[in-house]
Amino acid sequence: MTTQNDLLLVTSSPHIHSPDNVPNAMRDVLLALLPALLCGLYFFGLPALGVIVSCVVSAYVSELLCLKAMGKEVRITEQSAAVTGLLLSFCLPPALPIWMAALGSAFAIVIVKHLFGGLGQNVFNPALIGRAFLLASFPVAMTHWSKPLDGVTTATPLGILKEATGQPLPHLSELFIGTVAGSIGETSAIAILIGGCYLLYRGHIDWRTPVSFLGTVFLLTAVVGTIKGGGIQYPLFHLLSGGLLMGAFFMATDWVTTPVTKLGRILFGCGCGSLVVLIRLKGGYPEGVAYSILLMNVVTPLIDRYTKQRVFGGGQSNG
Amino acid sequence: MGDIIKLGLFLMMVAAVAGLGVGYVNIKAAPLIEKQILEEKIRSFKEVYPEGDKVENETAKYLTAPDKILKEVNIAYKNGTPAGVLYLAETKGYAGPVTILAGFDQASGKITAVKVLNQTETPGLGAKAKDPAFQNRYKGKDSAVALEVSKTPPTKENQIQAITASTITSKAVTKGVNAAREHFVATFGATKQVKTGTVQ
Amino acid sequence: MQEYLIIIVSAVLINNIVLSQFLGICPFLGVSKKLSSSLGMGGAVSFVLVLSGAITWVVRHYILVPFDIGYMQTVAFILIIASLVQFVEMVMRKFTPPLYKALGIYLPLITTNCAVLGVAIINVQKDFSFGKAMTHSLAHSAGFTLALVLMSGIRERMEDADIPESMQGTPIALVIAALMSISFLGFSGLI
Amino acid sequence: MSLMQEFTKGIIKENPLFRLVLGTCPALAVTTSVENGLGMGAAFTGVLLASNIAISLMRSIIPASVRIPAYVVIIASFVTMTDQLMHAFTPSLYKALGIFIPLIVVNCIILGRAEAFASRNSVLPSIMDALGMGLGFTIALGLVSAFREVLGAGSFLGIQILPESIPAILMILPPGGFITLGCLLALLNKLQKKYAW
Amino acid sequence: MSKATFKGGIHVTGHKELTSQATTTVAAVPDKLYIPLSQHIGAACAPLVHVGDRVKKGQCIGDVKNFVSSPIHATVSGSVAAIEVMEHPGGSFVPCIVIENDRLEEWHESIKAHPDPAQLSPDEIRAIVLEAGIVGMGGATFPSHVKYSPVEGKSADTVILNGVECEPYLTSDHRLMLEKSDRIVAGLGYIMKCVGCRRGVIAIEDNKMDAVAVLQEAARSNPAISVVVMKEKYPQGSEKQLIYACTGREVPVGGLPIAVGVIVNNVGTAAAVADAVEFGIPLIERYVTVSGDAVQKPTNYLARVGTLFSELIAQSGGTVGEVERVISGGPMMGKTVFSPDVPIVKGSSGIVVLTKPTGQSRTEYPCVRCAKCVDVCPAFLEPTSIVKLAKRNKWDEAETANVMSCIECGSCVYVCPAQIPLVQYIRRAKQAVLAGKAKAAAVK
Amino acid sequence: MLIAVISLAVMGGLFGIILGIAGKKFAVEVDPRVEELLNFMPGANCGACGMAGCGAFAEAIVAGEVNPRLCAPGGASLYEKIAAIMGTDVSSYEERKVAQLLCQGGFEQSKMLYEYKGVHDCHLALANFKGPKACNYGCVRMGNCSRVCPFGAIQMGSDGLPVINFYLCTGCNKCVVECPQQILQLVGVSRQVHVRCLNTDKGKDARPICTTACIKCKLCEKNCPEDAVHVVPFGNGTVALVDYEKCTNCGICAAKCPTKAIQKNAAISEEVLREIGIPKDEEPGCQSCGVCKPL
Repeated sequence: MTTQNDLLLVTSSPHIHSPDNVPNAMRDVLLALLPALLCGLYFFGLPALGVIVSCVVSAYVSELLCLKAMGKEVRITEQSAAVTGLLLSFCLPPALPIWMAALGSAFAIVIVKHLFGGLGQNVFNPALIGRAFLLASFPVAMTHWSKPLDGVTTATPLGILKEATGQPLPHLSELFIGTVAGSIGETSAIAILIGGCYLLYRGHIDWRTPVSFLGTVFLLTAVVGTIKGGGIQYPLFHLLSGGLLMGAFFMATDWVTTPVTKLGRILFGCGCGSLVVLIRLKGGYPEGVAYSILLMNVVTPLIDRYTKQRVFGGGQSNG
Repeated sequence: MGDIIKLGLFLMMVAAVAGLGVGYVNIKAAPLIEKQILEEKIRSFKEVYPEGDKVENETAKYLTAPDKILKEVNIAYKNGTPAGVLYLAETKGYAGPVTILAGFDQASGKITAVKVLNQTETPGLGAKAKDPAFQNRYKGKDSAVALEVSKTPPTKENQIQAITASTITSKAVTKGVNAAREHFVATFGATKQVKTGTVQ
Repeated sequence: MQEYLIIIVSAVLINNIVLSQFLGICPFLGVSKKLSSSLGMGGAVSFVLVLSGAITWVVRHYILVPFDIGYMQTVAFILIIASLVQFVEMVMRKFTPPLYKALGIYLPLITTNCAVLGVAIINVQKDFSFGKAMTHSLAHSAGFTLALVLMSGIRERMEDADIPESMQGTPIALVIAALMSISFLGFSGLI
Repeated sequence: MSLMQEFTKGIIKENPLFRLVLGTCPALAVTTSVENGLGMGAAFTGVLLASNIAISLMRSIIPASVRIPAYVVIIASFVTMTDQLMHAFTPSLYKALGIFIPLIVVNCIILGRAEAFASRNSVLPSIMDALGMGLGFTIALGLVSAFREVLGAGSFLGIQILPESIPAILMILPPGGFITLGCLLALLNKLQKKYAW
Repeated sequence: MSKATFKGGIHVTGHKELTSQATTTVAAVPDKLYIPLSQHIGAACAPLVHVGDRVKKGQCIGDVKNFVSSPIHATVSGSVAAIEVMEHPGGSFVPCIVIENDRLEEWHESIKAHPDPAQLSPDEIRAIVLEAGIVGMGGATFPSHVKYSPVEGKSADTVILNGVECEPYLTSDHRLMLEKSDRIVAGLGYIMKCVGCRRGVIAIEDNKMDAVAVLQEAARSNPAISVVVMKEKYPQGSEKQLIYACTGREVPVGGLPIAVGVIVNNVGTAAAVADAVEFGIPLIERYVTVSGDAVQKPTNYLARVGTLFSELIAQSGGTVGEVERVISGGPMMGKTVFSPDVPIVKGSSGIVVLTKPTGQSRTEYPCVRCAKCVDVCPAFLEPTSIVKLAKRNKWDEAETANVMSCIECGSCVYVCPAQIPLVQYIRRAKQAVLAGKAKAAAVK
Repeated sequence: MLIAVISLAVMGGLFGIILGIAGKKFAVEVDPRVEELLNFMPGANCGACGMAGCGAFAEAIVAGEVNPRLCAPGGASLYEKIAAIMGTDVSSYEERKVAQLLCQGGFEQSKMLYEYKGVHDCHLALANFKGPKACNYGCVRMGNCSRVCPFGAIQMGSDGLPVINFYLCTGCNKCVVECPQQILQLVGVSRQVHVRCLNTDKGKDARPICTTACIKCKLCEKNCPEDAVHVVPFGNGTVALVDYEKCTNCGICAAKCPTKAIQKNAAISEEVLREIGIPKDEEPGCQSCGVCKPL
């Protein structure tokens, strides 16, 4: 019997689909990261470029190798590996040796993503684990910060705050524009805000996560600020410094590793915020965004489990 | 009922034999262990104050009230006269307590040596406090001025360069040394010589 | 008060018994597949851990130390724990069958759970007072339950994940534990 | 099963750590350096050997209902002896292994062998079994610790072989233990599938 | 004026401009009509005619056996050519009465106008509705007389006429509302009388403001009837979501609208009720949209039940491009047929013919947990979690996750960036849960 | 030293007595045979026996409530062991059964009605016009049987039909229950001749849609020397069926069948089946440390 080519397609409804798909979404995230990328390149120059390129290339190569090794379909159009690589490079210091950056990126893709089954199935944010891995492995190199534009070794604003070394704290406007020491992609608040707003506009992220995250940090630091007598400056300083904005807009909103319910996202954001403040003020590290989000990643399955929505027509409304 | 007694007796016998064995080994091993501990202690005393020939624990005499940091005060004797003071101090480091031994020379009023005895700091970072390279930074510092930690190579005499990326550990060690230093200055300062007649 | 707080925070978060002290790994890997069973195991371990913490403290302070036989501590402690577990199991089975059904199957595993003996020995090493020893035991059992519950949440989610064949089972559980442990590094230096 | 087989089975086929996934606690905790790993393996083998012999000898007189407490007491006394001997003769190793020496008591391998093997076999096979299992465990610990020491500290048996800036400290921190063991297990799973021993 | 709506849902490109502006064409009646014996939810009809019999237009040719059932009528006069099993737009094979059209259009004797419809009692109206074979014309085809029958302990206070028509491409209700507004209002009056309630609501989406104006005008005479403007959002026309939007009441899980005192009918049903009550005409023709990017001239038709899809498509100038699928109903909830030679039934609101989509291939990705499905679900479910359970055959857990509350609106699939056919998995889970329940009941 | 011995001995004795008393006082009877049986169970917890798992099944056997034969995966070797433990007779146990697919409508053989797109699930595909194949009786080829098989015995072949590995198949009945078309049946392993078509339509309707359909020509019936195969009423029509009680595996009907709807397969040796045994559940729930054994 010959193959029949003239058959109609019978399938299940719905028969139309939004133009949304995974590759498009990844491309939007890359677009949203562009302002921060440009700022990073402008402020930190060639070394930053090296770190970024090595992260992205290493992520891409690891992804391809993993897919090959596991006999999975290789989809070139899908850029999630590039997103991971780029996000990781954004939270690394510009002067990091590029082999370390590449190693961290490979670790993120292989251990955190593909051992768990690949796209959509990882429990932890790969970029953040990559950063935590590098920080624990190469603490000296990972805490070597340089000044924007001239590359002189210095401390980050949060480092100055934590160590109380007597150095003057940078002005808020500097934090806003990004002319302070820090990771490649996180210094410029304005660039990140532009990217974040783009993602919000495109509907790829839910406003609940960044708002509850930043709101919690603001509230808690405002209370501490009032006690310490720092005024409004203090919470604003915390909001703008370190990787907080980057974390709130790009890491805590990662689809795969955060809760799926609306209430869950609010809890997730609040949890991240509280942990950031706890680590920054009481912990051993000056910066706690990465760890706070990772810790909430651990709790995410439980949050999902206990924040199930009330079904339509199923009794009293609570969300 | 008989069964129960039998079970009890059996377990009792096993326990007794086990106790016998352990006890026997203990009798044989205990002196060795004690010797080990003693030798270890003497070795560290020697390292911190090499010139002494006898060390006495005189904590009870010099620390009348329990101190938050200082745990032991040992006096090193040279030819029967007190020559140095060895402090055992414990401070809070990054991951847990850091125990140090600090030696002071009474004649010069200088730190003879500092040794980190116990710590649970991060390997590769704070754990480097055990490296001689770091401990030697305290050698020969004057006891008169408070020591402070600097992240960059020291520019002043009383500065100690921190271990890279481990300021907290460095500060913990320095804090212990400073506590010992203060006690040393207050008790054995140049004006107050060690009271004679304390030698037993 | 602050000392107690430090003991609690340290035991639950910083030096989590599973993720950083490596005690009780076997049940952590074995019983963390389902949330319900990990709650059961956590409950059973907490119960035995606190009870044995109390008894070992008493035995040490009123038998071992007065008679100067501190070196017998391991033998004495494990004897206490093994008997305690068996005794509790039998009592539960007889009098509270529902509770036994829920917790009982985990009880025998606890004898070889090094967390129980480990905590008892740490209590001795740190020379805790009775109150502190109890706080410490409680905090560690809370830390154990926390790690177990978090782990089981993740593993339930991983049930339908497309994990490479050779990674399935224990290997992926170990990798999850590693990543959890990395995350918990964030707490280091706290207090 | 011949005596030789009793010995070899513990090394590969029934390797306690890699195949049965027992004794994971010490395998993660003390494997920060090869020296510690091998030391632990030796102490473990000693205790296993002694307890296997003792239990095999007593197997006919132990009443079933107090079997477990009896085994535990026997094992615990051997552990205490080992503990004291190590304290006396190898103080630095004793310090490094710390709490994990007394915790050999609750290493499920020892109780497991007592229950599954020594209580059913005569002395000679029990000795072979203990030696095989001990060696298997020691090799496994050695393997794990070799990976961790080389990658995490850049040294092997204390000898520096990599420049100081290269090793990833994470490997000798707790997460490194989990990762190393997890990956080794996966690797062995894969090899097993391939060569099916 | 604030516009009523519900929580969740999606915005879909309507493509309604293709057909919404042109007046409805009366479709040519074909030579052969195929009338399926089952055009409603419930038991199939038993044929009352034999091959070779002559039938007249409006003659009852299939009778009901059960309460939940509805009779069928000949839609032309002619002779019965065959009774054969045929493809049915609902996705099954159903016996059909094939009538050879004699083009006489001779009405059956029983069809006559009622002298004074205003005097009819509720029970009489219900009997007429049953005889006229009226079913829900929005697509669910639930027999209307059943809906109007009193349920013990419950009474309706509101009748909502569903003129929302949220499915893309479809404009048949829109045209009906513009062209037969008086019939709709009259029908609503009879329905309200039949179920004994005083409030009638006609719900229309804000993309059909012309229909709103026309109906407001038509309803002016009856103060009990109001027109409510709804926000344009899919699935606004879903019964439970519509009730919530109009009245703020939530139909309980597993319950019917009557549980909250509401009866919902399609506007087409109301018009059919008016025709049946006043003129005695059974349901033999309906408004059908023929649209889609593969149709040459998208048009609205007034077509006889039993006309083949292919006939209407041919009347619209045939197809253009490579036809990939023919959908009975709208593209969100409609069903594909394997051949366009399938008859129009009482519930056929539209025929949508689509070409192969161009551009990016619709490959399925693993779920990336973006939770867009959770955000849009109008039933407040977690489609992604249910699908994960369904993939592992965990039917019990799927039931606890409220899989039975799914209305299969397809919003989740529409937004899913990973292109996962979530609704299909959910349908499978529902099937399995029902099968499990049936099995459990059988054991008892 | 003496104190050590005494105190430890006292403690040992004390605990021994307490445990002894407790053991007596709080004793709960457990039949040792349950444990013993459990050692021989396949441990797949497949539920073929209708119990909550192997443990529940073992308890039920000891209680004499169930027939050991219900454990399909265990096979004859298990029945023998159960018989040995329970002291019953083994001879009454039936022949081991395996699943047979009664459809040969692969891509080559059967005509298609439409192209199906969507979730590969037989039930879902059937919801649309009884499946994409023109034949309404055959295999839907979506692989549900393969997915539910706990033993990995069913793989989907290149022609779209499931291929059953009889050495792995334990006859647990899961696929038979799952198959919506009921074209999987459990048949004794020694049976070699099967009518592999359940199309009950008349020959003239069946032939055009599948080249290997049963066309009710009755050639099999006429040629069978044992009167073991007949075209019998089935469902809404008729179809040829083998009476396995009478069939002698001669294969004449298979040779005569014009559409090859009847097939004769190579023999499967029960000895081999028994030796291969049943694969145990990979994940070791028990870590064999032994502590959990009852006192």
